[in-house]
Amino acid sequence: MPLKRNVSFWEGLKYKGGGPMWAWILHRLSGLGILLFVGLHVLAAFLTAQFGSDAGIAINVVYESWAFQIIVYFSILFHAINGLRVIVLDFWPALLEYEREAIWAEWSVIVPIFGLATYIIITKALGG
Amino acid sequence: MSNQHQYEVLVVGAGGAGLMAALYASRSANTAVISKLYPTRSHTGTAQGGISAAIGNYEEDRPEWHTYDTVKGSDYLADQDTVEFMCNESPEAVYELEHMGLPFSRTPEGKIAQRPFGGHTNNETGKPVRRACYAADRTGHMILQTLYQQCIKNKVTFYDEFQVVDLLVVNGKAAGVVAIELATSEIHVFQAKAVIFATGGHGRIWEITSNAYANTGDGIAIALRRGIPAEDMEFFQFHPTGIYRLGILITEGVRGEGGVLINDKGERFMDRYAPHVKDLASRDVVSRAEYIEMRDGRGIGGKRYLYLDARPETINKYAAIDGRTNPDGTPYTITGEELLKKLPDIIDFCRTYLGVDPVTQPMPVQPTAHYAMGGIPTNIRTEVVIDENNTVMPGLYAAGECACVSVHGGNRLGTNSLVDLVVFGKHAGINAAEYARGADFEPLPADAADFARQQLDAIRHSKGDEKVYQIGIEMKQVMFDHVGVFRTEEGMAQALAKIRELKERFKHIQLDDSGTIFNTELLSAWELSNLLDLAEITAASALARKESRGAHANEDYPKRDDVNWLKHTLAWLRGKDNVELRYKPVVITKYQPKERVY
Amino acid sequence: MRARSIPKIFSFEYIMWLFMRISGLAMYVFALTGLTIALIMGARTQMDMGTLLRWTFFPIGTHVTSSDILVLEQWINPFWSIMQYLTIIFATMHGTNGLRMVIEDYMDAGWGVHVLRGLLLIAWLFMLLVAFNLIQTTGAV
Amino acid sequence: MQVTLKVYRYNPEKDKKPHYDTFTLEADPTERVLDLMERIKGLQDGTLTFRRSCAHGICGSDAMRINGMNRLACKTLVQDVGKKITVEPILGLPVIKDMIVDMEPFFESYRSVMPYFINNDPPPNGERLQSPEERERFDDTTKCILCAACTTSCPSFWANGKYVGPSAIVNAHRFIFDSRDQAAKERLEILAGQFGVYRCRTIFNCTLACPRDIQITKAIGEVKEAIATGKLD
Repeated sequence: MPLKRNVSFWEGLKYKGGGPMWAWILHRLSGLGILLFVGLHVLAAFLTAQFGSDAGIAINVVYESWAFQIIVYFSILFHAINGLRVIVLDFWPALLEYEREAIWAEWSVIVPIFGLATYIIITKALGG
Repeated sequence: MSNQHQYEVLVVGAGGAGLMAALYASRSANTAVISKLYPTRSHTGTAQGGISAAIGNYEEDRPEWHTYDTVKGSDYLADQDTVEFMCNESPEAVYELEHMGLPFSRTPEGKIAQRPFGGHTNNETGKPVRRACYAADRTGHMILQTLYQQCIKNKVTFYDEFQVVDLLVVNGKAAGVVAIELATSEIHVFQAKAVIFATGGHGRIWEITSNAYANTGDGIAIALRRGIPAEDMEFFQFHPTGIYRLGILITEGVRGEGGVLINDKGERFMDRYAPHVKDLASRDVVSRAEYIEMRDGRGIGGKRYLYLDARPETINKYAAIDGRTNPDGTPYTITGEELLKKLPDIIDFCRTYLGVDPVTQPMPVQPTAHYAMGGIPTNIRTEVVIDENNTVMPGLYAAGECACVSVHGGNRLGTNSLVDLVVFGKHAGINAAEYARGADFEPLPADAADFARQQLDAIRHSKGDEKVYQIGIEMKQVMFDHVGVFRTEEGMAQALAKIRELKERFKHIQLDDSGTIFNTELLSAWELSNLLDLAEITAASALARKESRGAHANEDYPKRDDVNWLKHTLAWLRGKDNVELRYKPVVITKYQPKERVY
Repeated sequence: MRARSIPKIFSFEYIMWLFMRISGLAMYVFALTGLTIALIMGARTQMDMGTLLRWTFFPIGTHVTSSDILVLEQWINPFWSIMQYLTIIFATMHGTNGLRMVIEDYMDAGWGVHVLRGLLLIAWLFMLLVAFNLIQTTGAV
Repeated sequence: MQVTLKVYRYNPEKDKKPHYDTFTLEADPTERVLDLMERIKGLQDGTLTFRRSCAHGICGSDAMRINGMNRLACKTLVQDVGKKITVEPILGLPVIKDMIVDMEPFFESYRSVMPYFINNDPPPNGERLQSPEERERFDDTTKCILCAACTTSCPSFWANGKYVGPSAIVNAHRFIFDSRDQAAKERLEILAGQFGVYRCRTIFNCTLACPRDIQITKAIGEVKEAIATGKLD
């Protein structure tokens, strides 16, 4: 009997696909993360506003924490910049030959912006 | 039983010839293709330079010139009626391929592009002519893919990864084949009205070879075991430009584009051996020249290789010396970029395997075993003939490298292998289907699969301390050393004795794998038994031929001898250590043998 | 060279693919507009990242008030109202469709896909209702 | 130099689960990984099973994962991958034995995109004309050898075997952009469907894996562009 064709999550992760593959994984994770974050947030706010539930307040405590802000901020920033790369390459397929360069360009935009933001968030958290 | 199949026409082998045959046969007969590889893995795919057709897209060219060049290239051993047929058919065949979608490279006018190749000349001026229709340097790849695509389009039935191990002959007619399914080791019996063998070559007999692992001459060996002779097996082409040590082919197209062979002294030595066409002489001539250079100590650094120099500056320098011109009369020049476009795969091979960039560095090359001129004897209708009187075995056809319709004689001209497989593959398909229309199935005996099963069981149950791999290596070495580019009586006798010793040792092999699922070790062993049989036939046929002709360069008889040896060898395998040799005349129509000068 | 062309093909997959890209670009427009105006309106002196994000992406009343600046009247106009509705529509569609793509990657054709799409449609509509309700009740529009 | 080769092993007649065997052998840095495997099969363990034929990257038999990445064993030199080499079968196709996977699903996808020339006009006496530029348009995708290295490197294909995969798209591209072909519309309609090009997330693994250096992601992008614009040039 041949083995089943299934590729496990870990086996897939171990594949050496390089930068673009990791960008895709991060894009999915950040996208799903944002969806979850926004979904819960809206739901909690709704419950608070309509029924005076405590859920909204409880969730807001987590959301206000500086560590969580860093994660959310990274997710949004990465998803946005990586999404822009995908859009540009999809609309101009001729540029796909420079996929590897595009990944480098992407990170060179993300790193300084995210670095600055993290610096601000952390100094603010420590100072305030 | 599910392991019994019936088709009107069976094609064994799915390379160029097999797929071409299948395409044509399936138009009017119930046809199946049996192949030990997925069709697109076939060795046709590695052909590089081009397929010749005198369509003259750049300059005047005629099928008669192609015919004469082929006959001359064959050292007058080719049957001239078949050569003429092939060369006349080739333009139509090439157009047909184009109509099937084959993506040929193009001339500025949008026609099929052509390039010069070894031995292709304008018969009036003696100058090289552009006759090889090409698709960059992957013409064979395109042919194989195109034919496979068309087979899919026409819903041809395929049995992929089925190894045919026996031919069934009933009442003197071909009645089917026996095959083993690689995935399960089950034996399948295929009944058929007509069988077409298109099983390819057997270059794996030699150590340095351009041939695939799969090229083990299965079809010829199967036929031999069923009492069918093999024709002209002593003629095996050594291609002058194989990558040093690996044997991977560097197309003659490189020299067609202007590349030259250089020895240790930096000389272009081919002008001493072939003053007119120089590096574009036919392959046997160039391979021998290389051997002489290396023997006389002019190999690079004294080693057994030479340089193939295709740097633009070298090409342009020698093109100027030769006075080579473009079709419009301007001097011929080439840039690195153009080279990259015309020979992308070659450049990739050199970068991958040698770390050499052909645009800036010369490529180390040596002769490499390349193509079997000999094979299963057939007539012009591709029907297999079984004796020197050309008696046909009804229902059995052969085409492509495994067949010897003898269009290549003593030495094949570059690009003619593709012409051969397209033209004769097509006609094998047409003729077999036509035969099947008027024929009945021969009843198969109950024990049809027994002979095949015996052969495999003998290998499976063999006990001893011999390794298949080791026997293979020893065979390849002795054949390369003694039945190679240059041969001596003593060496050939030695090789023959060694092969017989190896055949004896083969009876004591021991396999590790006793399984049934993809037992590739079992099949490799069976393939080696084929190679050993063919090596024996080759060495025996060569030892008997007391002359030098085409690819058979016998140092003890360095001259061609048309009085005694202008004839085809037929070799039968009769029991142990017994090769029976008989001869049949060469068909000569228009061109009387004369001295061959390039 | 003679130009070859065929009629355009509008398959569900193509439309969703195009939508993901267009909505992605739309989010850039909304976010950058929101961010710019938020900075003009005082965020530059109130550089709290969380606040900035809230302002950028969804400038509704509660978000604005939680930033300690009482500039509520500036936000009460139809422009912000339209921004809010468009943002919520694009964002939830982009997100829901993203989720659909991720799940469908692992699904075959058949009724399962339709059930999933139905469920996601319901979830999306629910999210829209909730968000609209929030805008209505807390948006101070 | 001495090389260790860690090999994925699975023999359905003996093993319940796959495992790894390690072989040690002397090798030259310029040898192919395939040469090493041949030598192991010939001298150390005859049960080691893999496909191979031409041994120089044209036939496409020996695609496998070498050190975690799809490559052809015959186009990977020891010096490219170092002294410790791991070979495993390609992902996403059922493993039959050792390196041998069931290729049928792969060829089924290939066949599903009409990978053959279609032109119903009666052909001229000679060739159909095509300018060098028109020929160049689809040159890249004519190089495909159907080795499956691209398709089996694609996470979308791992997730769902019904996705036609990069290789099938490449082979459709070869005809869609052939100026002589007439069935671009039919092919594009197939590729615009649920298991067509929109499963491509431009992950780029295919392009990195292609032993023929085909710009696969670009080819897929061009197919998407053709669907969107209807232009085939």
